[in-house]
Amino acid sequence: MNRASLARYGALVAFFGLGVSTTHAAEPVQILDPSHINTGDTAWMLTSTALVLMMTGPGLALFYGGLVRRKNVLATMMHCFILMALVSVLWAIVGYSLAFDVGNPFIGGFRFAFLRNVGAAPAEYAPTIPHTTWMAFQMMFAVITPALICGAYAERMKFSAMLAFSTLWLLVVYCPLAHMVWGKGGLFNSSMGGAIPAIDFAGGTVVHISSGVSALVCALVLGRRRGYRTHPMPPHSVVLSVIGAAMLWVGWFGFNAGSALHANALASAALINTHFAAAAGALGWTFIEWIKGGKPTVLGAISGAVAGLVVITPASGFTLPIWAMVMGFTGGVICFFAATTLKHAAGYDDSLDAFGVHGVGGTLGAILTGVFAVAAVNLPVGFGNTTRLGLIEGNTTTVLHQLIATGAAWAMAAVGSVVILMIVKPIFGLRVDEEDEYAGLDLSQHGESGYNIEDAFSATYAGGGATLLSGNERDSAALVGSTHG
Amino acid sequence: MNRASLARYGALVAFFGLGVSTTHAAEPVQILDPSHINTGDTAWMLTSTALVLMMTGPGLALFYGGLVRRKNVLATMMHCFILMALVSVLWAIVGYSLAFDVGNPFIGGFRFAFLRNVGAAPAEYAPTIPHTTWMAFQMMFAVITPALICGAYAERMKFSAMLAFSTLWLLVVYCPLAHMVWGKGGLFNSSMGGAIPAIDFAGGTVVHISSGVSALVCALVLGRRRGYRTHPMPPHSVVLSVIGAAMLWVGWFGFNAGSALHANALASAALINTHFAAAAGALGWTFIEWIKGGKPTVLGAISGAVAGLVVITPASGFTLPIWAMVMGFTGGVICFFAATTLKHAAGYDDSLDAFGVHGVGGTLGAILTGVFAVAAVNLPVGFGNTTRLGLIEGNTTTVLHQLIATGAAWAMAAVGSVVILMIVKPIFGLRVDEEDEYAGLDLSQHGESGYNIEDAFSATYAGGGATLLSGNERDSAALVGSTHG
Amino acid sequence: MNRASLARYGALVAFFGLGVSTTHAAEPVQILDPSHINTGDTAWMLTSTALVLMMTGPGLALFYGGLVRRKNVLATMMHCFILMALVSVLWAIVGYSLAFDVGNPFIGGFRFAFLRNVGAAPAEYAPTIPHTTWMAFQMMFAVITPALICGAYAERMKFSAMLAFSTLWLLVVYCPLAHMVWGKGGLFNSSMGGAIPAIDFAGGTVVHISSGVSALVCALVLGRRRGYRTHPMPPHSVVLSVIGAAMLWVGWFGFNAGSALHANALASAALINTHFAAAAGALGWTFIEWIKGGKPTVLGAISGAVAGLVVITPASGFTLPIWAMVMGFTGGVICFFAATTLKHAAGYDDSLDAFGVHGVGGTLGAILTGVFAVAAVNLPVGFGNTTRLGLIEGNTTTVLHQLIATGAAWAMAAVGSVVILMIVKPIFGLRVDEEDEYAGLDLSQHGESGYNIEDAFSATYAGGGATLLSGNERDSAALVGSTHG
Amino acid sequence: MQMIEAVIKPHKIDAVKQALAKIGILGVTAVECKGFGRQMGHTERYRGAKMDVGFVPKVLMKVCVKSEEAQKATSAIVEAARTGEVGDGKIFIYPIAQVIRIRTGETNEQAL
Amino acid sequence: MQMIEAVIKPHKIDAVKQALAKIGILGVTAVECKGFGRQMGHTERYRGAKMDVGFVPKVLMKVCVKSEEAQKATSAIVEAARTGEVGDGKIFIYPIAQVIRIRTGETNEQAL
Amino acid sequence: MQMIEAVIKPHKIDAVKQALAKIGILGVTAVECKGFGRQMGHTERYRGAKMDVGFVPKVLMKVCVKSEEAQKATSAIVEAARTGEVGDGKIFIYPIAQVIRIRTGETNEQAL
Ligand SMILES: Nc1ncnc2c1ncn2[C@@H]1O[C@H](COP(=O)(O)OP(=O)(O)O)[C@@H](O)[C@H]1O
Ligand SMILES: Nc1ncnc2c1ncn2[C@@H]1O[C@H](COP(=O)(O)OP(=O)(O)O)[C@@H](O)[C@H]1O
Ligand SMILES: Nc1ncnc2c1ncn2[C@@H]1O[C@H](COP(=O)(O)OP(=O)(O)O)[C@@H](O)[C@H]1O
Repeated sequence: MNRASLARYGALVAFFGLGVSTTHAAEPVQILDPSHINTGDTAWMLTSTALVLMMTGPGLALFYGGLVRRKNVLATMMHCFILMALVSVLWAIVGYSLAFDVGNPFIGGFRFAFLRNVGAAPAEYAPTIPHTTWMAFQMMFAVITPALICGAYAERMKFSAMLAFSTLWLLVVYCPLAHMVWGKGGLFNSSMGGAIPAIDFAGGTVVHISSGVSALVCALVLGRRRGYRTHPMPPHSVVLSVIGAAMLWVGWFGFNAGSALHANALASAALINTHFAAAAGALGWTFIEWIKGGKPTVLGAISGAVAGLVVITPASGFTLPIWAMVMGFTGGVICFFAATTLKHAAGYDDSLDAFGVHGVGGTLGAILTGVFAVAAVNLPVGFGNTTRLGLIEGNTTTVLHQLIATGAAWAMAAVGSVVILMIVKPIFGLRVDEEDEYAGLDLSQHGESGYNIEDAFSATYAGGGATLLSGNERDSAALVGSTHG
Repeated sequence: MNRASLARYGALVAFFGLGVSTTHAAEPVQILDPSHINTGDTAWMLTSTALVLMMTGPGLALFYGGLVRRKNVLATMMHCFILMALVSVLWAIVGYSLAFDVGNPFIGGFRFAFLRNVGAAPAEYAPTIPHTTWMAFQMMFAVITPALICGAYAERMKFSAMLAFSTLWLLVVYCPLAHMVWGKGGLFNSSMGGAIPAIDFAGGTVVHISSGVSALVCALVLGRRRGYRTHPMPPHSVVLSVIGAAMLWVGWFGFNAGSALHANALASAALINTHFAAAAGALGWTFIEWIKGGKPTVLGAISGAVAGLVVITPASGFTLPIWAMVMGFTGGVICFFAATTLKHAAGYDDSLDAFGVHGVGGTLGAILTGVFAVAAVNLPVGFGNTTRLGLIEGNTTTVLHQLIATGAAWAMAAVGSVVILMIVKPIFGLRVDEEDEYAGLDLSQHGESGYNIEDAFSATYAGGGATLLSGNERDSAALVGSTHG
Repeated sequence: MNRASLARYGALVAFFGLGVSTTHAAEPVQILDPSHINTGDTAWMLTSTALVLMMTGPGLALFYGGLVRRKNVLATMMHCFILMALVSVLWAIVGYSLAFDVGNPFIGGFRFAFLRNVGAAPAEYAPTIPHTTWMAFQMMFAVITPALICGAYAERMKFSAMLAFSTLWLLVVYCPLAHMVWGKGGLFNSSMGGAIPAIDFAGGTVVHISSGVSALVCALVLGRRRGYRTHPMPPHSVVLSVIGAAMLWVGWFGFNAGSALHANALASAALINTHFAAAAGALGWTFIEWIKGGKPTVLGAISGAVAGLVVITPASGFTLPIWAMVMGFTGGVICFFAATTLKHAAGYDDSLDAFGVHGVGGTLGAILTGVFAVAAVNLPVGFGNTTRLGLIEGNTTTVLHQLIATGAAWAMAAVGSVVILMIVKPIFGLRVDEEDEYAGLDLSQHGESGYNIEDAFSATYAGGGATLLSGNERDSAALVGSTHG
Repeated sequence: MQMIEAVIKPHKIDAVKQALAKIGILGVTAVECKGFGRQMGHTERYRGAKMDVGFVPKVLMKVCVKSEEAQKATSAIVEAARTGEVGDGKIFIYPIAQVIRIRTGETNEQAL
Repeated sequence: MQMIEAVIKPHKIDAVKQALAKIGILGVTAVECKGFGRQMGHTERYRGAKMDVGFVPKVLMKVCVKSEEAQKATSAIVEAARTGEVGDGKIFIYPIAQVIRIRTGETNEQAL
Repeated sequence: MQMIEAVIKPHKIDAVKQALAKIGILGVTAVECKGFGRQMGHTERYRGAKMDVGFVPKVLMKVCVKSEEAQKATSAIVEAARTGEVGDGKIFIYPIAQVIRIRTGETNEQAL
């Protein structure tokens, strides 16, 4: 790394710190000839799009839903589900454009707003598939990222506040970050003219650091759940979480291998790296828990698999299976400590360990990607003509860039989330009130119960205590009294 | 629309009304050269086939299973599961042939019975994939359609009657309707010589109107569940329904985008329309419920997503994302009223709102497809050389044709279902008797319980009240007494 | 079959019996030019890989998890989940090489150990997809096979013993068997130089016989669960099992149609055969149960579908839909008797009928494959130039070879499992002790409960009986007393 | 005061509650339970293994009343819970030494 | 008449029921409950958070008998429910003022 | 001896248990139940169908004590379980004829 490049970083970092927008005028995103569309690539990308959607719903909805207490299961699943709806609409209106139109190094423009110019013809991001496919694939990433955050504010945030927070967060944190890392001309874009080329194959910084760090901020700003550390809050159904984790694992093949944008050997490499990292992560967490705590837990195994998946995400298309296993195993072990020792020592209440797994795992992954990237696997244009990409190949620049990108993602997520919460709080209020928290969000926010299975003959039994008032009969709002008896 | 065409419609409608079969001799379905098979298209269609199967099981099985009372959960899931088996076999024997062989405008012939002539070589329906793939893809549609109806007769229909009804319904309602809309030479076929070309990309009339209207008929003919409107019948597990709805959403990508029959830009367009309509539908229902009833429910959000999916189905490959959102949102709002106000006002017991969502949503979708179809997206051969397809483009014929097709689907589904139920009733009886309904269908029809989780130590505990009598020990049928205590 | 070939079999069988390794030097596995990679085939195989992973988790985890008692649900799901991790790592280290490198007819060599030489360039096994994709696809088979066995030892095996058993079993039973049937130069390989060409399209011998027979051995060696046949042990949630079975059905499309290794008409044929066999299996079991036992059960329908899937597996790419239905139906009926009459008569406790379904169904399938194979569908090179493949076409050799291969698989699985259990027992002990079995494996092996839903207000309620001791507070191991009260 | 414990069929709980309300008794505590008696259970069958479930779901309702109201309350329950079929259940009446309302500390008849 | 309330280990319910049947007592009402006493609970651990569950699952069996049968019934229960380990449970005997069979209206000993 | 039956709010169970422990009472049996009284239930809504759930979750705690300890125990429970809001619950005190410890056969005060 020579002096000139050092100077360049300095300038850009200052730039970034000041929030001054660059005046660099990049070429607009090229729209290519539809004849380049390849059916195999398109088939794989449509499938991957479906797989990534499946990660949020039902995958994450189950994973998170099982971890909360019974009285909050629906509200937690609702977070995931409503974001599938809300984020998609926002993405169509302006999100995609802000992320992937050319603008400045920090944010895109409005050329693709309302999906104008997003049609059958491929964009240069993905030359062999329809532009709409690329847009849809990216949309699913935008959907899952804010959904990951809800692990931190679960069991206490108001539904209205959650909607407002997610809306602003998508536009203010996610879209700029996605633009910086993946957008043409984005600051860290490693193949389309980024000033500080960093590598993030499938979203280590964009998805995991951003959501994980924002989760930490949410946990700190909202404060602990009532009864945290004095009352136990066991997962109401680890069974649901196991199902969810397995679906996340499967769906992650779309997430990572789909990020190759082709049905080719790179996709295949990303798939096996993803799989081996998940496997090693599960073994890592189980192993460390077994030797530390006495028992290998099922929740540990699934948490470790997710940690391994998080860690490998940025590296999945840049490294070899053996390193993927090392990264996954490390991720399982480190995230174990983050979700247990670190959280308990620091005292914040990250309900479902969104920071412990995604924040810590994402950060670890971003840095280790700089260590274990292998030029022979995949060398982005931005790194020029070299045979060395990761630290293990003797390239120190990549790690440095990874650290800068990581720092930028931390800063944006942290600052952005604090500001958004400050805006949302006076308008909607962030937390439900005490009674509603005791009664559970299912009842207080949504007027529903997750399960009505008290009795094998629940309907007749419930009949004893309930009266049906449907249609336009009296509105018995008065009857809705205290429910946290 | 000129006078000639008016006369033509009149004639055909009369024709149809009289049930007189046309003598029009169409060319047989062409079998093409296997060398046209494209691996990418085939990959996507195999995947889509799997996705559509996943919609019925586990998707719909979960969605419906969660909505019933605990004592009927297995019976409801069984409806979906056994139809996966039963319909598939019927499809192989004669169903596929009746739907897709050339016959008259109302029903196909027997050339493909027992899957003769259904092999590796593509049929002209889908020239780039094996004929077997096309047949299998269509089979999954035939599976899910009768399964949708079970939402109306859930919690009270006899298992034997349900099997008989579904068998006849498939042959008498579904196959003719599929033939009329999609079969070569079918009355409404818009690309292969239909006299009244109507458009239905993925099954608005064939799947949703047919099942929804039949559901209404079933609800009316079977009558209400005992205790309806005097005892509350809350869903026993909205959690299961959320999982199911998310799987339906994902699976619908196969349903709609698969209906493009290629891994191309049209498939991609159908996929994003599908997704945006689901998103807008979820927001629509949640929104109207929030402002009308006080709380945005989770069941509302998932119902809205399904409503949006239903509405967009016929239009998914014919319109633009912006209209897809409009259609989805409208669907969410209208189906909300159908499932709440309309149902309660009319007083029928459509247990799981199969009519409210699929009947109403399907009808709405079929009509709106005529409004929002865009020639530039997809112009079926049957519409000739025009630049205007939907009403918004100034074409009134399409809407008219949609209305005719919708009316025909309503008529066939309604009349067909009534007749079938009249046939089944004297032979099997339609409803379980009172005791069995109180005890629940799980016990009375299948001799099982959905959950045996009363106690963390259920086995030992149950031991107190149960004795194992396996193998050839005494058959204690005598012990099987009243269970609805 | 002439005398020479008879002699050859005799020699080879002797050979095998003695365990003497052949000195036959086969050509190494060819690595082909990457330019042969086809995107459509790759897309389908990546998708299939995901589908087969989904079979183990969440599919099998749900299917088995629902069948055990509530106190063992997590432990049972954990068996599946941890094998997804453990087997994958073993596969990378040496498993893949032992199965698919050329070695002798009984086991492969080490050329692919640590995934050396497993890269982007296709191997001759699958010339149009990356070598890594083929390796990954095969890995998912290696994952699910030992997971199937856990149906036999569920609810009583120690977690440590289960890990040790599975590790050894993979290396000592699975890898050699996979090599013999599918590895280049393997004894039974029908397209790459096997001495006794047998056919097994997707794993009838390799997956189902091997796991099913090993399951029987485990059931016999471990002995019955405490209380078996005196206390009832109803499935704690058939609901979970239905979800799992449906996911298995869908995933099996990847398993069988993926085994075509191309997105072509053969894949499509395998897919429809798979589907029809599952459908017929479900009908078969339900039917026989209805006429024998009085009620068509839901557990019966899903068990029958799985039985049908098992039976068709080896034949899926070799037969016609009509025979697939016959095979599936037969499988449903025979496995019904195996899981009920046979098991109860013999008295062994195969908890979840891993032998009854996979062992019996796999054996039936392997033999029937020799009966119903059709040369026109798929003729492996090893059968030379003939127009007759199965017994129905008049070829007796194929059935004979199938019987030999079946016998070999039985022998290897049985002997291998016994030996492994004998090794594991003194080191780890096979069964948990009595108290732990009563308390359930979830608590005793993993320190967790599957459900914490006793009360709608579980957290506050549980607060009454639980105290949170997190972080570095006192380690109250002393408090962990008897739990089987 | 007396405690009336009625073991009834689950679907009768609504009727019983309303019958009590009609005679001015508004406090009830209900517990799910399983009963074993003359009424038969049912059989379930999983993969051919028959399981006779002898215990039948019941609800145990506890109603504390002034001694002089016990007779009236009992009659109301009997009438509301009766179907005439085996398994209608039983009523057990216990003497009660003292009743306290936790919120106010009131005792005995004031506490009801 | 007396009401025998026995708090027992859940897996003993079958044995107790049979022991009662042997001496001619066929009516039982059982409730799931949680007990706290000398017997220890267990520890669960979720992501490192240890949770000590002090309450132990028990079953509460209620058997109403004629006063003269109480002794016999109690002995039968004790014998069937005993394992000798801590946590075997307790038996509480209450006086009962009246018993009614809902189906027939029969009272007291006729109602059992 | 007397049996104290306290119907309390579920989240008070811990406090009550500790209050009893403080005065040396360590044995408790708890049952989940549903209460109906002055405290209102809540409304749920599924696809527009409103359902008023009148029963409120409660816990029934049973504590058997020597007669002379009943007053002290009752006070401890009242104090620990009181929130001052409607629905705090009630305490019912029953006379007990006999107590037996199943494990040892000890009776009455020895059995507690
Ligand atoms: N001696 C008893 N002690 C406690 N509970 C009893 C007794 N006898 C019956 N019961 C309860 O009453 C219920 C109904 O009794 P059962 O004999 O089935 O019918 P019936 O009330 O018509 O005589 C039983 O399920 C059981 O819960
Ligand atoms: N004073 C009491 N009041 C009510 N229930 C009690 C009392 N003491 C014990 N129990 C119940 O008896 C069960 C067994 O008591 P425990 O002290 O664990 O063992 P043991 O019966 O061997 O003395 C407890 O779990 C609890 O349910
Ligand atoms: N007469 C009664 N018999 C039995 N249980 C009662 C009676 N009255 C009240 N309860 C129980 O006490 C609980 C609290 O009573 P409630 O009237 O709601 O409030 P409060 O205790 O403040 O008067 C009820 O939910 C019910 O479980």
